[in-house]
Amino acid sequence: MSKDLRITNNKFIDQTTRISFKFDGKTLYGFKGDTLASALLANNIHLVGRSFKYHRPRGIMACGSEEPNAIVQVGSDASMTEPNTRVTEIELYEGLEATSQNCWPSVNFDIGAINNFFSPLIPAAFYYKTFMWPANFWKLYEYFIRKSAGLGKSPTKPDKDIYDHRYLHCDVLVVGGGISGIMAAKTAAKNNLNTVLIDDKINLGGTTLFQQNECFKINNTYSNEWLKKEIESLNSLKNLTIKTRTSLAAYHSYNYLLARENLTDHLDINEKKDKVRQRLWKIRAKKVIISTGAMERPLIFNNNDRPGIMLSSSIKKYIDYYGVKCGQKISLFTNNDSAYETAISLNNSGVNVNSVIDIRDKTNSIIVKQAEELGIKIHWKSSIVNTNGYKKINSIEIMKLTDDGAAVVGEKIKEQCDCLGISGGWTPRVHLFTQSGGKLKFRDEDNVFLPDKSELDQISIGSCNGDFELDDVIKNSVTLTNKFLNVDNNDYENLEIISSKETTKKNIWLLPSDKLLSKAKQFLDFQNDSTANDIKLALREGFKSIEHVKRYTTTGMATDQGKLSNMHALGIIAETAGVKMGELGTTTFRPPYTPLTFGAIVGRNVGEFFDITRKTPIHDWHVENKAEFENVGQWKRAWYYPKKNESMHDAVQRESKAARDSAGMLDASTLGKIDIQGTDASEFLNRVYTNAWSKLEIGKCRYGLMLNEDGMVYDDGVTTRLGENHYIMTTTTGGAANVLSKLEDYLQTEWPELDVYLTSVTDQFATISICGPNSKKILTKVIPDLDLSDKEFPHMSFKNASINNIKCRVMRISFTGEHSYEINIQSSFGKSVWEKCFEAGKEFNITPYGTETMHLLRAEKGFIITGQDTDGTMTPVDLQMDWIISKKKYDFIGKRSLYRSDTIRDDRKQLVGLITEDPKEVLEEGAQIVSEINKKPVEMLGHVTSSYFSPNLNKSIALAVVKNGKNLKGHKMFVPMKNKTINVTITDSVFLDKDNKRLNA
Amino acid sequence: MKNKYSIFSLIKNAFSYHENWQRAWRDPEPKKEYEAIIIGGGGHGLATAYYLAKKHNMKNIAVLEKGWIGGGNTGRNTTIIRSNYLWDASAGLYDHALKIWEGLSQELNYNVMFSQRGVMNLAHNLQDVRDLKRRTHANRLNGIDAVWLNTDEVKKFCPIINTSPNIRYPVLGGTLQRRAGTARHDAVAWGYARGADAMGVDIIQNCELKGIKRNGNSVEGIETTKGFIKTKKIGVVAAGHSSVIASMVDLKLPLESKPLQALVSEPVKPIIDTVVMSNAVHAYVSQSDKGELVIGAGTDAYVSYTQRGSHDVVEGTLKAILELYPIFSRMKMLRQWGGIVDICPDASPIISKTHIKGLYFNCGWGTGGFKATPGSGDLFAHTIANDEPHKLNADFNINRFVSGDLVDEHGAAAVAH
Amino acid sequence: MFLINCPYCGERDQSEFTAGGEAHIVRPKQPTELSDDQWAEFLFMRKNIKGIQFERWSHAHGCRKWFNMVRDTSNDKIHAVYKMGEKPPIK
Amino acid sequence: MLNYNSPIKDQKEYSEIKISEVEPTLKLNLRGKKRDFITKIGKELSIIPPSDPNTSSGNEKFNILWLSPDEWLLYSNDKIDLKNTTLLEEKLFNEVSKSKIGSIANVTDHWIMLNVNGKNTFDLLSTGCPFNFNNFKNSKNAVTQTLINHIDVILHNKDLNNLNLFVRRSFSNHLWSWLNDSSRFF
Repeated sequence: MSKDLRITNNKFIDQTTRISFKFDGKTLYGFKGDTLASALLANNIHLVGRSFKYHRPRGIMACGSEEPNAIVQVGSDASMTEPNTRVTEIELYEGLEATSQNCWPSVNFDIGAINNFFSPLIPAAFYYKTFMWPANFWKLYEYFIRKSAGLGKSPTKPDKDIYDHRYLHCDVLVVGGGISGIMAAKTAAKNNLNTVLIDDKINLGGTTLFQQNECFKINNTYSNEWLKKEIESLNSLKNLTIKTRTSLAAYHSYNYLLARENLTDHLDINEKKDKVRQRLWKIRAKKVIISTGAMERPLIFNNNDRPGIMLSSSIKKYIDYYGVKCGQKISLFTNNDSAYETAISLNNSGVNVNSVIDIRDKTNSIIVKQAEELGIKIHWKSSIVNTNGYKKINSIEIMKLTDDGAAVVGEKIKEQCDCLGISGGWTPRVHLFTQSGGKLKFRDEDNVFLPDKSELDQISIGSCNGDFELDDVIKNSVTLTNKFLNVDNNDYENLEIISSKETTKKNIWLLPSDKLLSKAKQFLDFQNDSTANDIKLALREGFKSIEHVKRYTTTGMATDQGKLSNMHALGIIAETAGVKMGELGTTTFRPPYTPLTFGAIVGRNVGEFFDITRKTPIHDWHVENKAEFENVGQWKRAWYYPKKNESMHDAVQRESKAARDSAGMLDASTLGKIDIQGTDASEFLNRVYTNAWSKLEIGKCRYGLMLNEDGMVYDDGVTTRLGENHYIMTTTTGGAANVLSKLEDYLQTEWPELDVYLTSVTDQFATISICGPNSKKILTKVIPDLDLSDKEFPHMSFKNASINNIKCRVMRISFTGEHSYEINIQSSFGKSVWEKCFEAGKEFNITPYGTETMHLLRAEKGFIITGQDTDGTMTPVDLQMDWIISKKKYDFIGKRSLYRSDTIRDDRKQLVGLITEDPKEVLEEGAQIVSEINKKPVEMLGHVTSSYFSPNLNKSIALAVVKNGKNLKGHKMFVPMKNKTINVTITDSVFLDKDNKRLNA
Repeated sequence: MKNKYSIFSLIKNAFSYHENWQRAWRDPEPKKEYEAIIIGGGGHGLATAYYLAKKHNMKNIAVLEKGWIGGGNTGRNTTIIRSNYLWDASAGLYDHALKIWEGLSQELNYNVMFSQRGVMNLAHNLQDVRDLKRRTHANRLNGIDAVWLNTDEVKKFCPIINTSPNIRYPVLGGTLQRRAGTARHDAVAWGYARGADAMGVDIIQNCELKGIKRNGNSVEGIETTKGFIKTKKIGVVAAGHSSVIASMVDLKLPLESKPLQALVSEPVKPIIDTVVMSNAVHAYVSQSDKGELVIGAGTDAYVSYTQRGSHDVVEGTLKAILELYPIFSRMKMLRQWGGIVDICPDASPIISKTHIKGLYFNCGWGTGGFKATPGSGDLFAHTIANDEPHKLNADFNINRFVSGDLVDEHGAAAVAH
Repeated sequence: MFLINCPYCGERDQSEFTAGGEAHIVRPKQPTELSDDQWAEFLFMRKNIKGIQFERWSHAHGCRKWFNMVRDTSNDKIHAVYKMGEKPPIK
Repeated sequence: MLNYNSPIKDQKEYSEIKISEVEPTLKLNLRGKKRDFITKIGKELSIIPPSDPNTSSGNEKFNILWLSPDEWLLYSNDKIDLKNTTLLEEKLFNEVSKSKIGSIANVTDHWIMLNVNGKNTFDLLSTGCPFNFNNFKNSKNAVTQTLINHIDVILHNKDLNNLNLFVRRSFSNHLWSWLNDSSRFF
């Protein structure tokens, strides 16, 4: 690195530890504590990027998150590379690789710069006005536009890093560890408030940390030394948690804030591995103190975007904090006092300051005096009308301003320089305040928006609240904090503060030039290349609101979200339209404050943790026996059990046949189970199901259909009466949670008078269903002492039993139409009982089957599956289940809706069966059904809801909903597929064992 | 007559340093009376005005906007345009819109950047597959260019999707509509505004509706922050605020206004050149011409007019994005925002007369209104001009909530057994 | 994320709750007596107020109790919560 | 003989965190609004179901956790002989449900009980739980129902940095691996 740009006596950078890094392929060196920005500057590299639209050379401009120009691609590994990263926020580490973006072939020679030549042709929003002919060419135009747009490159392989979340609840959150934040945090913690202080920098202290200037003293010591002691004193406070490298991303209502802590980005490549890269803190604070400071404004003048033109305060930080000279011959351009701090710092570090160009008439604040005493030349009441140097500024042109500041006069002075510091005053960082819903007020004297009313328990202190001078910052912060926390901290009473006072204020949003304004290039949004002329064009074309201008010119929409440009945009709009800035309002600042990685937002909820996985008590057996699984809601359900290289079709055919020929077994544990007790249990069921329940005998089971109030089928299942006031209800797997909360809702809000208690017992029981002609024989082996005779234990009834002294409930119910039983045993023994049944069934070739076979078997019997054969638009009548609607009952959920003018129509879509002309042809589920194929537009009468090849009927069968279907039995229909038409006939929806003989076989 | 936009007008104006461009639209004070007044200067409202003037020769009309045109959901949405809806009524409505989109830039002489990059809906479980295939078949028979893709074809069409069978909810296939795509939201509002203004339509911004004056059962005019304006026809296209306006005439609508959030990443070079939606895992994404990933999140369950939603919704969406696109983990969220969407119980819109003569409502577009903008405007204009619906919006009347003849576009209830 | 004061469990994060829409829409005692219009009014029509709204919430992941909330939908400020069956504390 | 089968056959140790399944303990869900319900339970178990929210009561044998104004979870401290889980259930069922003053449901296997202890216990939970533990962690026998990584849990604060966590069986496996994954970073 060029030694002459480093000053040696520096407290913050460890100049003994040299770090090597790569920029655009070139190996360079910096020191521990450097940012990539300071290291590049120390290597005399200003040019790091090209602008978005004109590809103009752009250099480092700032030293923090407001940097608009210097954004790079970090890393080259396809999975670890990161686009659009600010060099000012990258801590230097061994092995860092960074490359310039948006330029080709290189940042020094960029073909895209041709755009700059065409710039007269492409003013703001030009694309709305062209690329329209020929019409179908937009695709082509767009292809090139897209290629030229974008900045960095997305990774192309999955991220290897780990991200994490942590919830944090505190009494007081202080955002920003500058002087006011530090004092506030100390005050809070000392008063036994559980306090958290966060700052996005490596260390606390803000700009005061390196403010060593005669004009800023506290109790006769330099402000930085005084603050150093304050920071040390924080360590002793046990109620205080300090988080550095932690940037506040979003401030939501109810004092819910998100902060991103960087844990490994600053580490050497080899140290990063297996550590959490970023942690997102989800903070819930009782009170929030915002002390986020202020940002320096640029000045808007002709060619103000050249590499080497930087914010004055940044130049100061580079010299005072990083010990880096941004140039050897530096000029400063300002409308306020702060540039003189920079001048003095530079001077003290032996950097030659050409001159300060100040748009104000002479002012006599002590800091200006100090600068003059140091012999620094000042051009009063002057402006820079142009700058020269393509890839790096080499000279500026200075002229006198007229009294009204609207024009420049007199001779043009040319001044050589290799760096220009600009200072347009300060903008309070009110972003978080507005994010939280706070309203802003405008202060005319120095054109700043300040926090006004807020809905939340929060305050802003320090320069983000409009205090820009040391004594104001301290005095007001202390008063505000004490009042806000309702404490009385006198640590900071009668401090002796020396602080230079700014005596003259003057601001010109758009500085005049000797050039015709419309010919000049005054940049506002450096990254998006929007200029003052673009703003004026927008206004000329009738875009008046700031939101319109912003969108039309894209000002403030770049990755810096207009941190540096928004105020000037507003200012120029106000000046041009002749309105007061305060009345113009401002654009809304939206979260996040600085761009936030998707990874941090998602945390560890990736891969296996993307969503919950629920498993049945018998899950392991299914795995051991090579089941394929189906995702049903969050459940993993056995789908089918393929034997060695058996296809799904073959497996399902085998399982289905076995279940009807001999015996099959199904893990039905996922069905929802709700225990219902209470004296009004029966009445409750009467109200929630369509059918009647009062007369159901104890020990008997009944199928129930549940509707929504809109009359549409919602859920179904078998409910068993266990006792006088005791039922167990089963629901669909996916419906379980919703049904329970729906029932609770009715109980608590509509029918509080009912004495009913609902308890979910879904996970208490493993449910094993054994079906088929041999099911009885098998169950006898498993539960010998249970009388299974049809007389004692008929279909739709239940018995208490026990297996090896473990109690269980056995229901004789069937979803397959076969003679079958359902064993409900406490989950811990589910697997064991399953294995027992499997053993007992071996001699009968008992076959475990999964959800697919279950679906097939029930379809043979025409049993519906809610959600598959219904879609929220089917009533029980549509399903031709009129029998389940009690005519006697006065009311039940959804009853009234069944009698609306549309729901009583006779020609609604109704559930029917479909038989294909070719019995081998299996219809596609979802296929549409029509009566005439040649009619255009063809009228769709319905669709196929379930379709299978039935091994037991040896033909294809399907369930479908068809308009007026119940009156069309025997009619021929067509199922038009993409490349053929399938002939079908409408039939009854029960294909097998219409008279239910098998139930008692 | 406005000067025409073209490459030539750009060159011509370049010589005068773009000093001579005309206003895109005037900024008039409201007249005493209008033939009709459209409440709401979003895309739908401006389009309605445009077609009233263009097709129904109603030129003495005004569009009332309480803020700035296009500042509501038009400027906040993720600009997806498609017509692959399930029911005939919806398919008719949305495909009508899609056909207009295809020639809109030329029609308006304003580049709305309608980009037919295709929209793909993914299936993640067996019921998804049934539902999406059902939709694909219905679309095909309705003349809509939807095709079913198996997992490999999905991968081929959009290579960055993680189609591994080992992820939590593997991609089992998807349905693709190639004519679908995206457009530039602001341009739609501005283009219609410019077009309507050229035909004499008054676009009145920063003017809020305060009340609706009635004589018996017909409207007589409106009270606004700029005074009373006489009119016999009022078309309300106020999206999230529809219920607020309805309450001015004691009308209740079957609507709930909920927060809908969206976000964009920082811009990057082209990485995904189509639109991919996944209802099952709740994520949809496209890439803007500027290079930003445009990502739509879900709605919150509660009513809110704050244009802010809860963080969990955003987290849930990005979770799904990373499940499908693990390569985006290091991409950064640049900006996040919310809109207020008015949702009907059947997830279909209302374009309808009301029992009050001269009062018309166009609302209930929920999360998907942008795609319908031109069609919605055209049909609403027809309804207002003729005091009766066009056959394409006849099914979208308010009365369907009484009869029960809903147009349920939730898709299948997806209750698993 | 709201911070909701469950009338039974105290202050909890919004993620523990589910929203149940407009409150005090009593299910008609005799639905069969109603016209289609009146039934539709109960079923679908909502005030959807901008401003002070009375609504139902459930502490779904806590005590599973439903309760009422008074919330200003124009700024999401929660003014009060009260148990089912109780009179609204605010007019 | 039937084999007992638990979804979690493991216990793990990390820096200042220990996680293990505690099985098998008897768990009953108690529901009731009437006063006689409270007194009856009190009589049968010599523990009064707490009426204060988020609290528990107990003796050497049992704990009763407040779940809602009319719902409690009873669980035994000792591992119990599974064959007898139903004895107390039936007894209470007859006393309460049959005598129409409430409801009793056996949830022994519905809930899996984990024990988490060690200094980092609450930091671990805070990686996925929005609940504010600041007061909870210092109040012995405090109870709360909340979410950990979107999974419903009941937490019973037994002692300083030592709590019992109840999670539904079908979720337990997932929560277990999530807790373990999270523990790696302490």
